[in-house]
Amino acid sequence: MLSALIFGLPIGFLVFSFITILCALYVVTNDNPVFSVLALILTFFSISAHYVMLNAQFLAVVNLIVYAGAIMVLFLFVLMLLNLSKENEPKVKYGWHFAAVFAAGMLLIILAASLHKSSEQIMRNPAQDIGMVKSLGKVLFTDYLVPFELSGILFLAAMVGAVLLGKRDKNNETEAGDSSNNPS
Amino acid sequence: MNTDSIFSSLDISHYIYLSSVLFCIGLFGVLTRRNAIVLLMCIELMLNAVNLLFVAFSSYMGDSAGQLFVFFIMVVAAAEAAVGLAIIVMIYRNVRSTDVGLFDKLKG
Amino acid sequence: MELILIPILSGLIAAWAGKWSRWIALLGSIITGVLVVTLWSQFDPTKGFQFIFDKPWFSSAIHFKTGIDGIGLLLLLLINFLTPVILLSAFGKDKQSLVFALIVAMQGALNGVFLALDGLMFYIFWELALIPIYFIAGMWGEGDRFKTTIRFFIYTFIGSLGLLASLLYLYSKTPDPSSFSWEALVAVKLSVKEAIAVGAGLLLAFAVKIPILPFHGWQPKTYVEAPSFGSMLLSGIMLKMGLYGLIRWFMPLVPEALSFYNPIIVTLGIAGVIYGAYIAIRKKDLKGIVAYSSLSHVGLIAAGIATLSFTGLQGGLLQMLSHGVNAVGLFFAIDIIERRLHTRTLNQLGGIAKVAPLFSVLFIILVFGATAVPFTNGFPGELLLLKSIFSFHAWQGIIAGLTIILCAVYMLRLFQFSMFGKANNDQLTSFGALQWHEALGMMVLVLFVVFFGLFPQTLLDISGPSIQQLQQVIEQSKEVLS
Amino acid sequence: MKSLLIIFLGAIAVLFFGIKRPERKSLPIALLVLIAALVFIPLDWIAFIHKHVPDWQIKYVPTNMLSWDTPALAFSGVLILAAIFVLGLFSKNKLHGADLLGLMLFSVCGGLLMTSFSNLIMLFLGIECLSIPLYVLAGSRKSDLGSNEAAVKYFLLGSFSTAVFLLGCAFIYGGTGSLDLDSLARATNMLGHMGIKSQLVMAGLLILMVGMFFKIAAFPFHFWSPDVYDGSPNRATVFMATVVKIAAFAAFFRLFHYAFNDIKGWWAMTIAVVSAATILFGNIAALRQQSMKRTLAYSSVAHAGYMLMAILASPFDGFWALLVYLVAYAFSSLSIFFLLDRTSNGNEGFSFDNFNGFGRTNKFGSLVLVIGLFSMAGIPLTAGFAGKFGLFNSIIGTYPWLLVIALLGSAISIAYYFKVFKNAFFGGEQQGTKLELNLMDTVMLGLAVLVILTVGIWPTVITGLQIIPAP
Amino acid sequence: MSTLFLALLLPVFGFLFSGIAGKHLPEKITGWISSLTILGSFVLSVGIFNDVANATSGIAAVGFNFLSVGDVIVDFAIQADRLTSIMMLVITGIGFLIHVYSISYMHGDPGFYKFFAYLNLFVFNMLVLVMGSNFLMLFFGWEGVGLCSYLLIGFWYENESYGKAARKAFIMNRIGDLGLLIGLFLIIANFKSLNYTEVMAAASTGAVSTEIITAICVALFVGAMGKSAQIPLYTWLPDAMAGPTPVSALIHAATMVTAGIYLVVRCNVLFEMAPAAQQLILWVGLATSILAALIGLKQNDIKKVLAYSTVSQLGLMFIALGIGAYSAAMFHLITHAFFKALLFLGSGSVIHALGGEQDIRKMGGLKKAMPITYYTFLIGTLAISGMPLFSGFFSKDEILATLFAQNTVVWALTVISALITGIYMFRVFLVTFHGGFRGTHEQEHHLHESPALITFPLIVLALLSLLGGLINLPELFTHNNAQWLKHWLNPIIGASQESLHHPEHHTEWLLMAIAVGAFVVALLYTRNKYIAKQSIPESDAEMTELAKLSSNKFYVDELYDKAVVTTTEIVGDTLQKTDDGIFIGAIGGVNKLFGIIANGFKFIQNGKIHYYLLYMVAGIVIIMALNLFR
Repeated sequence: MLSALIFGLPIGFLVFSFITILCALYVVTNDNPVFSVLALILTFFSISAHYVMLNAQFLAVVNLIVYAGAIMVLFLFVLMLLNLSKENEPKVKYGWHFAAVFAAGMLLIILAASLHKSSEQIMRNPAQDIGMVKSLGKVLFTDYLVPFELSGILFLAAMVGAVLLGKRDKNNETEAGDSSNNPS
Repeated sequence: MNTDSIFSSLDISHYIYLSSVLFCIGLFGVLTRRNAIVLLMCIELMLNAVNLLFVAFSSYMGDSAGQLFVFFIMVVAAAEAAVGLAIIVMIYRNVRSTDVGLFDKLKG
Repeated sequence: MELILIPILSGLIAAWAGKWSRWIALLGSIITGVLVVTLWSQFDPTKGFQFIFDKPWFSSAIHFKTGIDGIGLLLLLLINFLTPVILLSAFGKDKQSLVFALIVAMQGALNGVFLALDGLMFYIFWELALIPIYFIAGMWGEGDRFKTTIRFFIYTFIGSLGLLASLLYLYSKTPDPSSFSWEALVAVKLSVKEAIAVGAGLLLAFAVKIPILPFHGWQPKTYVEAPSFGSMLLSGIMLKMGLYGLIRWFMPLVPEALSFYNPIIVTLGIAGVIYGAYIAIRKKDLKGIVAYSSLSHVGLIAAGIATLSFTGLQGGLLQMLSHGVNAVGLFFAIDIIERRLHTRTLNQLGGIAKVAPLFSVLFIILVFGATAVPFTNGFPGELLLLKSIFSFHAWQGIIAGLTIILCAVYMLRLFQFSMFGKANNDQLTSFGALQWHEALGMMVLVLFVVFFGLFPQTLLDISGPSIQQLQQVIEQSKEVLS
Repeated sequence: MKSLLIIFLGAIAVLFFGIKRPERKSLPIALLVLIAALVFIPLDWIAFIHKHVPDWQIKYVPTNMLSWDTPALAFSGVLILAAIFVLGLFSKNKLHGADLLGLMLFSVCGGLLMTSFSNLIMLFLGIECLSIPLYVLAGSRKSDLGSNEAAVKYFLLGSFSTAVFLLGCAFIYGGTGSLDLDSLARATNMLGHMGIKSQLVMAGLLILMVGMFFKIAAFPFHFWSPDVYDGSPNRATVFMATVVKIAAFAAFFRLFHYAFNDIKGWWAMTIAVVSAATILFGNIAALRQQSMKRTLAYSSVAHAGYMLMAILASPFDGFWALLVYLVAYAFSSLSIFFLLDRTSNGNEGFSFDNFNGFGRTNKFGSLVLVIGLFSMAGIPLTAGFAGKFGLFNSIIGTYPWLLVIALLGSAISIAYYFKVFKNAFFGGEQQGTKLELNLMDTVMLGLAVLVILTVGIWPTVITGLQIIPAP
Repeated sequence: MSTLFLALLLPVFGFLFSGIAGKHLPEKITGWISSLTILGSFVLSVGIFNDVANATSGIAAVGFNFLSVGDVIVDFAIQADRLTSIMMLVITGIGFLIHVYSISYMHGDPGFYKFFAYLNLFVFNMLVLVMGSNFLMLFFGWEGVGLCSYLLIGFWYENESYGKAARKAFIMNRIGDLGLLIGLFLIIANFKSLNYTEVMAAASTGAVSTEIITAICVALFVGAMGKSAQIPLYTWLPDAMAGPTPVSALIHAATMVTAGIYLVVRCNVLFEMAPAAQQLILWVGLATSILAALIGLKQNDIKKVLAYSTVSQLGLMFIALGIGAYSAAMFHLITHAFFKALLFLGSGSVIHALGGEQDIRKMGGLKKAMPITYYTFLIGTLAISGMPLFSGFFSKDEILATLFAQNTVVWALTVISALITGIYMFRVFLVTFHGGFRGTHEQEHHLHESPALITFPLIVLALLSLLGGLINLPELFTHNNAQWLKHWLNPIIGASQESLHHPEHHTEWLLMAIAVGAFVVALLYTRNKYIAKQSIPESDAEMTELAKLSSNKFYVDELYDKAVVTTTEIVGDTLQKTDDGIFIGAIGGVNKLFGIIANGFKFIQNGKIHYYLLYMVAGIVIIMALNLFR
């Protein structure tokens, strides 16, 4: 049964799913944040592989560039900046792990149990080349122009915010945004 | 590679399972890790699970909206990560730690 | 309409008017009173609701609809008669302008309660009437006044929420176009179970306000700790809201449940009569005595009203007026004593009759009024109430009748220990005569006590036809269901 | 759309203008921008009405992403108005740079997206556009640990909820094949009529709902809100309490009423239960708070519980009730927070003692306090009552038990709202803080009180507006 | 008709005049004007008496409609029939004398004007009581006289024990009033009217069952018990002696306390239909009569003795009513009014002379100093003890004679009661007026006969006591004018009297002889004890057990105190505690409960992000589990 379940699947899916899950587990269990980042990058790579298998080449690339390239580098950069390479994260209690496993497991079971027959309900229309850069780009700049523009606002806001928070004030008492007159 | 070939032998529910597993792994990480940066990473993992699901649905149904949503999720995730890291850096300056467990003064 | 607006406006003006606020408030209050009297002169008891004013308000379903019948008119007369007296009682120069503002604002809100013919409007004014008294009790009260006022407020607020829930439920049952008007709500037919549930909500509001026995927890402390004019407002006027609600809203709205609720109300009312009386007998604080006596009296009124007989309703109405006047009078007298002697405890008083003969005469007439001695206003109402309860159930009537004994016990105790006997207070010599506003207020009350003790029928004639119509309404809606 | 554009451009302008200038200087620009945006709301409204397209949507843009129908315009108007009051009342003198103003304007942009989205992508972008500046605002007092903590909590929990929300979106997408409100409505309509119980849609719906619960801070997803409200600077707090709440509820309402109305049976009971739990939790938890700011935070949780009722109601009733309630809630929160802000000398916490003897020193201030608190508590003739009444009225027929709980909650809430009166009016003889109000404060507070009273006495000013009813 | 109202309202005028203007006028003017109003009333009463004599049905006057609610339709209406007119004469006549007496007696009291105001108010209320043409009017007067009694007992209000006595009187009266009120309700419920004529007419048709009429009668009798001080509601009357003596004479001897008798006579039609109620009256009356007489034996306060004697005599009247001898009861009521008023006023004269001393042990030998008081008091004593040919002799004899024919046992007991009456009355008389003076020197020095204003009423009343018997002489003595009162009252009680049969003449002579014998025994015994042996009543210490029991009024007061007052206090305190604890504390308790929950919530909200996350996940899980696996 189990073997049928596993070996009935395409080999690519199996392999990359395996890598994905393994790396993801490594991310959440490893003590060293730097290794976590690296494992996460690996996860992203395998997810990109999934994308490719799903014929979503554009997203596969974007995923690599944005996530693995930009975001993760940012993470690494911050880790290095703060010199957080290892062992400054206190261990949580064993009981807490159990609770977390239980909670996450319950959610997983519920999701899996509730969705096991869901594929029958989905209109299947496997198709074409929607995931290609060309077609996706076309949609993005016509139908999805507004959100695309608006994500610009988002970025601007995020940038301003990040700068605001990140910059070191000359005097330590900025009290930005509060009414208080006296230093806290 | 052709999606036909993938879905000819592969049910969409496998992707649902995979994404769910990934999401729950991320969730587990969120629940157990105390380093803010790692927490953020776990959240990114959860987002990726969602992305994978979107793409799978999108391909399965031949609808581009899902993939575009994923694109926007990525964009937003980047912005969010930037702000989040800025916040983490800021708190690190104040408490010399990124341990979120230290922040329990506001309560009750 | 103007009955509501004039007091509230004069209250607003008075709040900012500094030293003139007393006069502005009194003027506004008296003008309103005069308006009510003009209404009375044009009033025709045989017709139903009159002077209807009806404009859409909150929405098309919720109108600003006012009108009076005999029942409402009587209570309007009471309020607009008592409020100037209460203002007079507070007329000392030491009071802040806000006192007078709140008192007249209260008058306006209460007028709204008794004028309202729209369910939601009734509720709104019902709530509004709570606000001034809350501040009065809180700002000028004594003792642990915050605790007391918040207890008072929450009790009554829970009650009014019950009212709101029930009104809303009835409203949702009105046929399209749905309406909150009294007639529409009365016309709603409910199953007995629904009616009991809806009735529970309504009754909660009214029982708390009245207060009927197990819902009276707020009352004694509030009366005792509120300033005297606050106690007057509470006992003289506010209680009547609950009783009025019982007559006007509870009975006609859920006639289906009356056979379930009426025996309960009668029993609880009578229990309250005995309960309040026994505690009043043992109280040492003058205001405490009057507070529990109020519990006792209104228990009787509620029981009488719940008999749903013509006698009971008329008697209840009459007794509402009498109790209003008497309670205000008693608190007035207590206030006069307290202001001079700075105490209200029975065993620190005594011998006042010797230094203040006029005061003692006025006081004793009020005491007799409260004791329901013949030829005072308390008597006819109590007679009718007891009669109706007796007809309702003979033994209950007899138990309720104990009130005439117990009431005598505590009222005479109140009067004798404070006014007669040896003087126990060194400030007694400086008791002095009544100030003009005190004397005026007391005398007006005493006149009322004596006049309507002799001619209660003048009042009863106003409300008689209206009560008959109300009974018909109740009977009809009962019939339709069965 | 025009409002959105104006605010977006205005935000950039404010940012540029504000470089190296005190924030005070750029405030007028920000206010002007907001007012200009506000002016376009009624203009758009009239335009919308007169075009009178029988369908509720008018597409300003061909791409079916935003739809500025009348409900959207109404919520947007309230939102912008609230933002104006936040900026106007909580203006700061000594700060450098207009960054925070700019961020707030960006956040308002996000809010506007949330009121007018017609695609889940837009909703997502709106939520993020609203939230990301807020994470920053919450942490804007950089050296203050409380502010830091608020920022971290808000950010981490917010991101987490975003992930949850997206998971919901993904399932919905899988179940219906669409992200667009119209198509969603069609799909759910079909599901509803055919009686198919799609597990994917159901799961997605619930997870989506959880995401929204987080945004509006409903039990048990509210845990962030008291802490974040408490730790954030006052201005950020009041911004969250007003603008964010308005936007979140507008979005919630829009999403569930437009897209999922036909499968109401799937989700209504959950919302009812959550609403009840939220009301009870918020009110009871607020009872024992020492800090008034926290009390208000919990009370805002409770208010969210009330407003959830609007989601349960029929679209028409629910809309008006929610709108009135939002107005009431926003304006009363604004005035109370303002007084709290001004009476907290320096920053020694926000205890109730701040108001000691307040009534003796400030006549106008106490009027504002009384009316604000009355409105919060739902006393008649204030807007709070009109809102509560509308909500109660809209659910009485379907969920009487919820009404009972809501009323119970109201009664509980009296206990802590009126605690302020104890300090302000019933206290001993001590002299309270003297409010120093400049002209603008006075005018704005006066306006707020006026709005509360007007809506309370005569709610038809709002409910009498002509709208094109939702389908 | 207008005379009726005038007679009724003249005292009101007196009341208002004394109450409002009296304070500022000299005592004489106030006193005389208010006395004259009563005199005017008396004169009018005489006129009415004349009118009534000619009309058998009585005359009526309707003032205004007092109440008409449902079946309670009551007019403020008065009437005068033969019974009323007799009562009016007694009330206003004695009332006038006592007013005159009071002018002197109350001289110099700071509350002089108040006293007269109250007295006038009392007369008014008493008139309302007897003149009312329906039960509610009766009730008005009934309560009103109770009220005045309260005011007058507590007239010297500085003394707290007086105040207590006043309260006791009022409250005990109110217990009776409740009974009366219940009777009223029963009447309304069953007869749909409160008018005497209508009720009596309806009752005689037999439309209402005997059980209900019995209930009505018992209820009315409870009222009468309270007002006329019968067991168990008699203890207030002796205490009521705290009031000024004229008050005791007027209210607590002559008029108010007889209201119960009046009520029963007025409702004789009803009582005749309820034999069970009559039996109750008979036995209660008998018990009261004997108990009060026994207590009277050992009292040393002159007014207390008289008070117990009043109770005893009222008991006697009720005995008469119990056997249906209404005219005999009325006869005794009238003669009793004369001689008891006389005795009280006489005692008042004595007390006045002694500067307030009321203990007979500290009196003695007053005969010389106060001859008029002495002789009038003697007449009173003889009258009450049943000295032949005095008024009391005839009225008692009438009762005893009728009684013998009905119930010999009761008769025998009543004779014993009469004997005891003679003993204690002579005891008081002899101890007070004979022997040597036992008071202080100062008192002896001041001893004097009272002024004319006091002695004049004494003389008038003495004459009445002497001759009062003439109004109802038994047939034994005269044939042409016998039983005048009985005939006079015939229209009212005629129907009830027919069943009553009198003993034969020779039996009657025998009975009379026995009564005289009892009188003589009493006279000789007391003469022997207090004149021959010169003994004075012993002090408390040297009493025997039985005497102690009597002297302490059989401890009934203490019993009541324990049973009622203490219980009330305990109940009141308990309820008070309950109230504070449960009802007032309820909100506190709820508050605490919510506080505990709130603290629980605070505990949950512990500030840790991970916990929050866990709660949220739990929330998601629960929501999904509940919804997806329904």
